[in-house]
Amino acid sequence: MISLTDFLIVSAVLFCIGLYMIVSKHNAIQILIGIELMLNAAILNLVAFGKYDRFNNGGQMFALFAIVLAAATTAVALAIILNVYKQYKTIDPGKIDKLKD
Amino acid sequence: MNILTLIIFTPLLFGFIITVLPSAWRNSFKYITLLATLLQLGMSIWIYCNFKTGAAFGGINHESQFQFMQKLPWINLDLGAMGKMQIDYFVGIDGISVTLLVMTSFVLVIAALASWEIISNLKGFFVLFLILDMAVTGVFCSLDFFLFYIFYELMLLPLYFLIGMWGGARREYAAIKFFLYTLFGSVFMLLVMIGLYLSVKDPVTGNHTFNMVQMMNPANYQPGSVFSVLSHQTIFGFSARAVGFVVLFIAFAIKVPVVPLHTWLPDAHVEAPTPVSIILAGILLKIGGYGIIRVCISIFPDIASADAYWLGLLGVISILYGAMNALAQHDLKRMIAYSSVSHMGFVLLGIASQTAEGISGAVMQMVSHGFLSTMLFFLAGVIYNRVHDRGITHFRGLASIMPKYTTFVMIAFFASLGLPGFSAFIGEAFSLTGAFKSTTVNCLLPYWMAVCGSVGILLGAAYFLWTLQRMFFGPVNLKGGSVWQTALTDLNLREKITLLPLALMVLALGLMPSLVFAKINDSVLALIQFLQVK
Amino acid sequence: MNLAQMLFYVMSFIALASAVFVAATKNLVRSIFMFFITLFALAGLYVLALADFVAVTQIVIYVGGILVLILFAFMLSGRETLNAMALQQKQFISIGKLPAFLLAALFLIVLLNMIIKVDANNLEWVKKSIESKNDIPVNAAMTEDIGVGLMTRYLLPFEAISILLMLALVGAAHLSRKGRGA
Amino acid sequence: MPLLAFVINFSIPAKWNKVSGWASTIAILISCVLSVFVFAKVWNSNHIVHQQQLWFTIGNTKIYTGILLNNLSVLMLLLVSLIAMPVHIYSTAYMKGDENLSRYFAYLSFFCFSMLALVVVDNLILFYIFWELVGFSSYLLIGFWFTRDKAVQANKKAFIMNRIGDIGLLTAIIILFSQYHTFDITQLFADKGLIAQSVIKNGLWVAPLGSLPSIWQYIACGGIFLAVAAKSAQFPLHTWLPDAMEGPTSVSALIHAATMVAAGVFLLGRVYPLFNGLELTILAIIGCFTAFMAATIALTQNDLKRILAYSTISQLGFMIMAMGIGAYASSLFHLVTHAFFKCLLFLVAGIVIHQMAHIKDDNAMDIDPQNINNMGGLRKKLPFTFIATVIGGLALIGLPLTSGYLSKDSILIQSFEWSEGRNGVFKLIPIFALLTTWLTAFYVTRLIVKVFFGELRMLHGKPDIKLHIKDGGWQYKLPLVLLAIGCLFPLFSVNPLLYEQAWLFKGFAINGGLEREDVYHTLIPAGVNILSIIVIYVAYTIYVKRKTNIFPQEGFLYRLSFKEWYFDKIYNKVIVKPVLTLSTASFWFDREVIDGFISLLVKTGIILSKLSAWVDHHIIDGFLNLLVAIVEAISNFARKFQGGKVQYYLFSMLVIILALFILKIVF
Repeated sequence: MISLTDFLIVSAVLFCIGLYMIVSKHNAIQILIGIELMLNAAILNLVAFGKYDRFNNGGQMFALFAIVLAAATTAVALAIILNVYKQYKTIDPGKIDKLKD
Repeated sequence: MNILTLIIFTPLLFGFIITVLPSAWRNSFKYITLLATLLQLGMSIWIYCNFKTGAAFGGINHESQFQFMQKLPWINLDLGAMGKMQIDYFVGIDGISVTLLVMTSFVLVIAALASWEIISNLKGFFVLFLILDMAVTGVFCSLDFFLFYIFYELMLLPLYFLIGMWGGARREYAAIKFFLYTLFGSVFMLLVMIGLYLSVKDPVTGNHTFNMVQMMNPANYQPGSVFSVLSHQTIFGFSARAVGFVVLFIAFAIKVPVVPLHTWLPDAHVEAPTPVSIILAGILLKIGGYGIIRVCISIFPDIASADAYWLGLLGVISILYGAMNALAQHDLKRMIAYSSVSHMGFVLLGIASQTAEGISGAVMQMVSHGFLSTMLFFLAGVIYNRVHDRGITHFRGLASIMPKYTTFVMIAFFASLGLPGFSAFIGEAFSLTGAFKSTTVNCLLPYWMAVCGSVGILLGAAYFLWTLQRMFFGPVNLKGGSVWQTALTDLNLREKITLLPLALMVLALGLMPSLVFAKINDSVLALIQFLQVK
Repeated sequence: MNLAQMLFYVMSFIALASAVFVAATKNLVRSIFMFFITLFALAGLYVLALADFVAVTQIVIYVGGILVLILFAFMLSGRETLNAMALQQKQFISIGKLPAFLLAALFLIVLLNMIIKVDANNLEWVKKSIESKNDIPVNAAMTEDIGVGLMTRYLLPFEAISILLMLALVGAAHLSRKGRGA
Repeated sequence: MPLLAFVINFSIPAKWNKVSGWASTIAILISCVLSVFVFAKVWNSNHIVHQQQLWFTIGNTKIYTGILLNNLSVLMLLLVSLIAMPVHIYSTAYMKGDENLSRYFAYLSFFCFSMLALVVVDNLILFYIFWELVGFSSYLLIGFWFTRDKAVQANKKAFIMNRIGDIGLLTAIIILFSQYHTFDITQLFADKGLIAQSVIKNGLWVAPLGSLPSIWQYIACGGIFLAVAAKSAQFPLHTWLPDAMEGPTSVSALIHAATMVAAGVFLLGRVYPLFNGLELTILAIIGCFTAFMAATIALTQNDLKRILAYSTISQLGFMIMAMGIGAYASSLFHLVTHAFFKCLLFLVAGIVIHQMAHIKDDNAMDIDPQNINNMGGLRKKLPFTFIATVIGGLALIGLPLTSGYLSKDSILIQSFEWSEGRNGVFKLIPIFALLTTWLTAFYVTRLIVKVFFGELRMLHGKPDIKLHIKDGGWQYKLPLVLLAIGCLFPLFSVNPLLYEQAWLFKGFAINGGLEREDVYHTLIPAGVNILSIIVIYVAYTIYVKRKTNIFPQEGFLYRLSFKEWYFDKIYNKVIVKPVLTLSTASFWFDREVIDGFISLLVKTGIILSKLSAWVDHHIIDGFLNLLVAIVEAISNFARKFQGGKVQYYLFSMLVIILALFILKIVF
């Protein structure tokens, strides 16, 4: 049987990879991918724990919701990124600093 | 209406008048300023004449012995369990203040006359000038530490703008340097001030007080408070009173300035416009010296005697180091600025000696240097106005072109290098005498300090004479050629009117030092007595 | 070691390796495609966690929806955008990224530390659910349960999320509309 | 009454803004008359005038200002005004045509004022004030022609050297003040004054009011010596005096020959009780050395005024030496006589130079009017000047019938007496002094011969130049006559051969010295004079090269004519050459080593000051700038978090979360 810990470890690694991408990348799309990775890590945790909730099926339900939400955010985020690009000719969030003093 | 209050706030009134006048009348501003300063001078002379002398008017640590006092409750907050907060509007003068007050108002008149050359943004300049005027006068009169501090801080801001907006090429750098230096000092002063406030209680009302005179009395300290004489509190392992003294001393030493806290001075002096240089050199430096006498050693007499050796050492270093640096300068104003460092070293040395001769000499030197540096900077300003250059090596043989100017320069230079008959000699000689005597009287300073100090006089002769030789004597040879030759006209009437009273003052003080000594003597004696009692 | 475990390790290896590749590669297009693989492998892991419906949804929405959306957005947005977006000259670990890397590594350490400390297999409620047969048996068909659950117990979140989805749809459409403003 | 006189004395010369030079001349005349009056009143009357009034109070010390008249000060007073008067008269002619005439007289009057005040003041602070004012006015006068570079350099040098002395004096005064708590000269130096009551005991300098380590007594004496050396141009600090000759010649006559340089000796006279035996011996040695050195240097100089300057130094050395050996009275006596004859010589030199300059201007020649090699034969052109020069020169040599004889021989005699009681090295002092006298004779003769005898050497180069030179008007002649009278014996003593009879001497010699004690008193004058005459003759022959001239001792010389030639050769080889070398060497030493040392000091000072400026700029300022930079870096670092970069926000947020986690785990 696959133990719960194994899932958690995999999801932790995935989470950290996503985190790394978010912090380090200079490309908004890659940052978005990083966010997705982190979401997926979370979903994996939900699913893994959901195994022990047969009657309410909470884990799986929320996994589904999270997937749907991810889809929605991605769509909006992409639209924003495209707009930003039109405006600033870059998608490096570090360079969009018009509000800076 | 108290005369001191009047003298402090007259400039503010005139400043207000200038503020409300339309800019179209800008040509009248300088006359208004001049009028204000003259009025002030008149009042200070009145004070001087009516100032009573005698052992009963020593001042220093007896509140009743101050003259022209005014004491009004100013901020009185009832803090409930914390007691009452008591800040007074408390002004008054003793012998040491009165001479400096007269000197200050005199110098301010000169500075106002020197402001003729300012051409841009007259309104701002004169308003700031008058605010500054008020602040410096206030510093010399206030006896409440809080009031003192307010005036002290109030000087900085106008000065910062005056240097920063009307100054020379590197004015911003100079202004910010000046500002940071002095602010650094005063921030610490604030801490000590609050510490003192919390330690001292007014014996009459039982409140904490900022009254400086009461701070001098050890009996007024609350037992167990930070700065109490008896409780030997410590801060970071040092005695709290020593820390307080050192911090206050640093604050004033920056003003004086004492090596190694002096580097703001050459920059600020060089970059400032002439009237501001005059105020800086003539008055600001004296505030440092005055503060050391009035605040540092009066409130912490025990520490002052313990650390006198170091004060004296700093004084000697300032004398020699300033003179050495002056010798190496190529810029006239910078040379004068370093000579100020050197001359103010005598003040410190005299104060450190804690003898009657030394402190009298120090006060004399302050007064004399007030006049002399005013004169020197005014003279440097004259030449800078003409050709916008101050390089010593860029001029040669000026005596042939500008004989009257040269005469005044020679008077100023020789007076500064301590030629007898001029005031600086009296100041320097008695500072040194005091320093020398201190070994036999109270064993504070070793003999060699006085001897080293006298070497400073020799160096003083060297750099002034060298400058004189290079700039004024010899065949005419100017860097700017014939353009300069036509530009370098001799003194005009206004300049002569300005310089003549200064030269006369310097001479008068040299011939009749009793003008100063008679007024300060009782205070000095009271101070010495107070210091010896501890 | 049985087959399930073997599969688990293979799948998780694929998922992690491809995720690392996603993070490391310079080429944006490649990283997107690798992300594709990661998502597939994750779907496999969901299956192993006895959540077959979630796995299917994952494939349908993520792989079919999100990724395609990204790719479309990426490819539809003109040549220069493409070039600019694809431009990735940074190395995987450069000095500039060192703080990020350190941060991620520390996070990983912290998380692993937590996981080991918690010892998920022996949690109180997990044990209880095993005792009370609340855990999902290997051969259970969960799709039906989920459907019923959505319509009964989770109706409110379900509706809320559908409204949210619609809002997102409208918003995205508005944002990416060409023409005035934008 | 004397007080009133001095008020007038002080005020009148201060009229220095008057344009006319006559105003100051009249002023000095009045002060001259007044001082004669005062002199007559005070001299030897055992009546010491001491009046004072409160000047100012400092602490508990009251400082008085006042005057003190005793024999010493009235003598100096008389001397100064007597010398100043002819010089003033002379100056009106000499400086005629200079555009800054009024400035010149202003300075000159200012000098007279400070000098007169210097000799009468009664406390050390005032003394110091006027001491320095004297130096200052001399500075002004040396640099009178301020467009000349050399003059300006010379006056700077003079002032700075004097300043070194001043500092010595100031230190000494301060030491005395802290020891005795008074500046009053009478209280300090009177017969039963404070100095007399203090002794050095067990390494302590015990005085009635306290004690200091004895080292400070030495330092005080050292300081006073430094002051004396600077003012009176003694050995280590003498180099300014020759350079000071850049000033107008009349100024040199007044200041650098007669009065100011004598101030040093005067100071010694005032503070004489302070010195103890050892210090006096040192004084004597230095004085003797200076005298000898300066005399040897004077032998080879070609510049007229420099010769006189070195001879002044040499004579001052004599005075200091006399002070050192205890011949207090002789020293002051010599001071007075020297003032007269040296002033006379300078004025003569002024005339000669003036005339030479005339020749130069008339003929547009490129020569140095002060170089004696260009002169010669002026005896016929300037007969009056010649006579005056001879009188002055003889007085300087110290031949009988002149005043110089009286004073110089008294010094020599006393020096021999002094060395009698001692042994070894001390014997050298009178011998060197004797030698110096002969050297003096030599160079004076050389000077006179070169200037006045023979023919005008300029003519060799250009035979056709015009010569319109003459003695000059009465403004020139009157001072010369006055001073020449002062050089002769009757003014000082009835008996031209015995110094003991001089009334001046009696005024000072309180203890002994009046009896003709031993053989020295007859032997020395005779020996010295005979040898001097021989030296004069030798010198004369060297420079005139046996041109037949009327000379008083011709008969005596004629008998030795054969030997004379022989002498000449030996003299040249054995004495002149080594002496020349020696003098060149000592001149070199003077130039290179002493001047070099001083310029090295100056250089070191400049380097030091540059260094400190550098330190100031880089290290202290640098430290400040470093502080600023650190603050700036910190604030920039902080600013980055608000830089509008989303990822930084995120990053820092995550870092903080991580930190919380870690904290949670660890604790």
